[in-house]
Amino acid sequence: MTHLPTSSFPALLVGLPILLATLSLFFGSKGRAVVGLAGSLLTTALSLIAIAEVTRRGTVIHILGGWDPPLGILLRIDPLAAVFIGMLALVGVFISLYAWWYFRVREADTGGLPQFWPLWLFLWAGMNGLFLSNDLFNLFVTLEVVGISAVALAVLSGKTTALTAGLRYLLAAITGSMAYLFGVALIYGSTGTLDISLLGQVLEPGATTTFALLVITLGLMIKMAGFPFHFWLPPAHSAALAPVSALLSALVVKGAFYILLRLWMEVFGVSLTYAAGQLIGVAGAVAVIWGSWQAFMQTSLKLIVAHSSVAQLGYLLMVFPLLILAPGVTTDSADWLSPAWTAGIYQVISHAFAKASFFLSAGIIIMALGHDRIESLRNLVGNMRITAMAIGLAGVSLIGLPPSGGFMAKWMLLKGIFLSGQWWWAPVVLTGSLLTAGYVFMLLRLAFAPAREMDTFRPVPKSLEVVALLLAIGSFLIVFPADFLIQFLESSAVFGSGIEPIMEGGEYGNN
Amino acid sequence: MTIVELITVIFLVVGCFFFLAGTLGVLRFPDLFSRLHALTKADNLGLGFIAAGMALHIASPWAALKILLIWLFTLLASSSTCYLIAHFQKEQDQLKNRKEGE
Amino acid sequence: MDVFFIIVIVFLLLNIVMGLFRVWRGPAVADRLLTTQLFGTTGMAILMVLAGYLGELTLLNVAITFNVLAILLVISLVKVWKNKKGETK
Amino acid sequence: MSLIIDGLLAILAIYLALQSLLAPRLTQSVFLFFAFGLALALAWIRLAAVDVAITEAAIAAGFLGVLFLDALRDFAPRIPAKNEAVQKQYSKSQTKSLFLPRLTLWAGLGLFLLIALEAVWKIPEGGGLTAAAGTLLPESGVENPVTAVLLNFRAYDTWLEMGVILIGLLAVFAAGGKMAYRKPGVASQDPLLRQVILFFTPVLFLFGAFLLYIGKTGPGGAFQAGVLWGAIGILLHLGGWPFIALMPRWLGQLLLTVGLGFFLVLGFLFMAAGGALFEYPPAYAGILILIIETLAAISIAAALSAIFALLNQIGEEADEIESTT
Amino acid sequence: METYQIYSLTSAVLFVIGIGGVFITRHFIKKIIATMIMGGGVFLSFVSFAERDALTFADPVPHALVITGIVVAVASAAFALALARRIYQQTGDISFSNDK
Repeated sequence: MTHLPTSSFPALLVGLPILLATLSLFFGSKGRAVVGLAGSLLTTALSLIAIAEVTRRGTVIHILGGWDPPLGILLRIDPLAAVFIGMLALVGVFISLYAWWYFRVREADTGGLPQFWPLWLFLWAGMNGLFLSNDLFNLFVTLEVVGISAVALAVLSGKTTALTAGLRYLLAAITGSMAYLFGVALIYGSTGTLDISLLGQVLEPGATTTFALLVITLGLMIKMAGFPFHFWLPPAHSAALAPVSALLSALVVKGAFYILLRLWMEVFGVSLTYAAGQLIGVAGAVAVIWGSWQAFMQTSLKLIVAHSSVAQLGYLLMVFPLLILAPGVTTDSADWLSPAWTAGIYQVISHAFAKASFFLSAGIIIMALGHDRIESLRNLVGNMRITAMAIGLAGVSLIGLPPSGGFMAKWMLLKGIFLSGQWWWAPVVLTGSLLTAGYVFMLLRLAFAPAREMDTFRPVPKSLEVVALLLAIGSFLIVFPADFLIQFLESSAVFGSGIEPIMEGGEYGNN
Repeated sequence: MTIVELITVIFLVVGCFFFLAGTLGVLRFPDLFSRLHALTKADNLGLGFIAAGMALHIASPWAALKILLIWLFTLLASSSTCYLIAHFQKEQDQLKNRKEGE
Repeated sequence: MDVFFIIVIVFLLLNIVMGLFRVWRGPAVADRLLTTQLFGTTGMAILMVLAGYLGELTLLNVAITFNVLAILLVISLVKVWKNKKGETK
Repeated sequence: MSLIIDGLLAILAIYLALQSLLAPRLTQSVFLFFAFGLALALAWIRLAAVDVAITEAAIAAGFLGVLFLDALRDFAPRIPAKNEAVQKQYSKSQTKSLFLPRLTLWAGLGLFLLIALEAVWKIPEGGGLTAAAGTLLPESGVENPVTAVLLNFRAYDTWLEMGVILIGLLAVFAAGGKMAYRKPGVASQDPLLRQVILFFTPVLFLFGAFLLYIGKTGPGGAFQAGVLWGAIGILLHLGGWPFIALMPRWLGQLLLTVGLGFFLVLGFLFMAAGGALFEYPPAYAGILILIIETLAAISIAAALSAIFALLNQIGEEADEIESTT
Repeated sequence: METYQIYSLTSAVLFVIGIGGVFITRHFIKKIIATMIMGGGVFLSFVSFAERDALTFADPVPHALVITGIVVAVASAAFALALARRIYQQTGDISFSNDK
């Protein structure tokens, strides 16, 4: 990996947000907001320039301290990382803009919450570091940066529900990272390296590797709220302040998914079996059905959106069984790999846009009504046309109706499912979509229904509504550069790869 | 076995004896104050003997100085500990008695 | 000589194990704190013997660290639990 | 023969871990957990990890101990009196849980334990990075390999981790809500307590500085020194001189951020000069690492004492609420 | 049986005790202690492998990783304690109420 062109962008992408976060600590709450917003814009600009660099030069690396791995740490931006960084930057900058107005409006009752901006910049830097890192232990440190700042953001409001949900979230996060770290310890002990690219070459199958795979998957599943470890997500995401809910649900959980995807595809190929893929697929399928059903049963808007996150994350897990080939199938003959990867990437991006928009809209409604019980959404269209539109568009993207990014994701997933012959996942995808349609149309029906009792809608700044709407529109716009995006991703080594498990009785069985 | 080793062994055995005495005191004495007594006196003596034995064994002036420092700090810390805990417990007891008297 | 050191270390470790009984029994929080002091002193003795046994003089630094921080717990107990009912039952 | 020590330590550690979770009283749990920390510190020494042992001693015996003890006063004294209903419900629900789910749970844990044991038993010899670190050690500017890894080979991890400490402080602030933190303390009345605190302050400072300096050649370094210096802040806070709360705001912020900030700015400067982030010219590496370590220790100390002060404040508030009701 | 094996087996036991404790115990503080025990197990495994790979000195990389890890774990434990104490202060709850 060290022969690739070097660039300073990886270092800057982590360093700049942390520098700005540190700087912002010297100001009061107003100054922090200015530094925070400026920092968000700067980081976004930097991310986009870095992505442009990757499209021009291909994968770029940065060898920290000049020490080659395995002793040193290497940061790299390959097309896959670039796409995730781009998603983070685009969604992040909209959330920053929203937060800027949100805290200005609510300054009276929240005191401007001076902790928000430095923590958000730290979180951003941690996410960037996570996408860039090529080192197992460094991934643990970035996971902790992300985890602690995410929980701290989630409890900002100081309400009892937020604190309780936050503690549950924090304990789950610590447990998850410790489980992950145990796997890292075993891998380091058995190979003497922490670098992901080197591990892909030297890792041998055996009882130790299998157990390391088990605990690492367990830890990351806890962190990304995969079924059955989803218990912390709905309370934590629904009790947080609106901009925080948006960034937790749209961005933070994707970090753990990204690591899981990378490690399964690049490191643990030697230990994975067809059954492992099916098992995680079942977890995903249960999450889709359970999450959608729970969302359908809720009566407050934020809880609906939070449970919907559990379901949408389930779709991500359902990509894994497609990537692990049945015994006897080779990567070249498997033509469903590319659709499956596309489905995964599009699910990540479209969910980020749609869910951010959904949570921001929920925040607007809470601001206007003072609560978020859905029976008060009657005549939303009459009172807040833009927000109603944002909810509608984001909902359509979540269901997966054309021409949204969500449609692209679900359609590609179905294509992959049928091409691979694993037809048993198809009913799950369809049922999930139906249930999603159920709660989205329930919301829209209420929004169009005439007002029965007079709910007073307090005025809310138009800029907030516009930001939410722009994010919802974004979840449609991402479909247009699809060809370019897939072409770009295909220059990444990992995209479109599959795992050919070694059959029982071979090397694996004897160990 | 040289004479230095013999002295080391004797010091360590005596030190262990005092440690045992201290622990037994902590376990067997009836109330906090006498337990404090056992702990802070006997154990420090034991530590002193072991420190002396090891200083002889290591036989380097720098290490001997460090060991001496450790022992002196421990003496200081545990005598303050003894006082502070005893004082604390007395206040607690008084508080409890007052509450029960009410 | 090495065997003798090992015996001493094992003896001191068993001392700690015996001290655990007091942590279990209490009854007051001060009693339990007392045993952490006991562990601290015994631990320091073990460290000294290990330093001689392994010939690793840097272990004395570990002992000093224990030493200077042991007082911290006591002071925090005394200051923090002041005017508290404490655990008596 | 020396395996007896290891076996005894291992059994002790496992016993303490189990008991600290199973003990019926919270105070028992917490103090058994302190003892667990001591057992671990001895285990580090048996495994020739003196750097780790100093860190564990400083953290477990010092900082975490104080934090847990401070937290205990919230929970321990009032549980029987105030929350009898909760307690009853608590014990009831414990007995109510069914036999079968419990059996599956324990069987699952047992199975998990077995495969974990198999995994560590059968672990292949990876060889580690000892040789690689050994060859590059002369270029790192320090002689202690652990310091070389922490501050040079893997400086990025260390830098991010200082970020984590700062985030931890911000997080405790966030959890604390809008509390009045800047209360002037009341200096302690007890003469002996004052003397003890005044005596141990310079001792802690000097020993911290010693560990910081010795970290170049032997076990010690920024973290150990940072925790020891942080203990000064905690001692002074407990003695009624909360100097962190009393110092001007900008100075406190400077102390908190100087380690992280300087580390990064220096890295950026050398990156602008054409190297990579955190790449130091070997000739100056030694002195640069010492400066970075000093500033890092200051920041860690400031962050740890501020975390303690904030947590202590939460307890004080709880006391006030209790005394008014 | 080598020295490192005793400790690496211990580390696995501690890890399992910790992970079980997080799910089984109820009291907030005990859950926090359980996560710290889990961490202790993980760090013990790192250091035991470092001892196995020793040449003239033990493998310094795991030692450095463990020092980093300990500090990270302490930062999260401090935060968890702050949350637990605030919850108790506001509601009087010592455990998650809907745990079954």
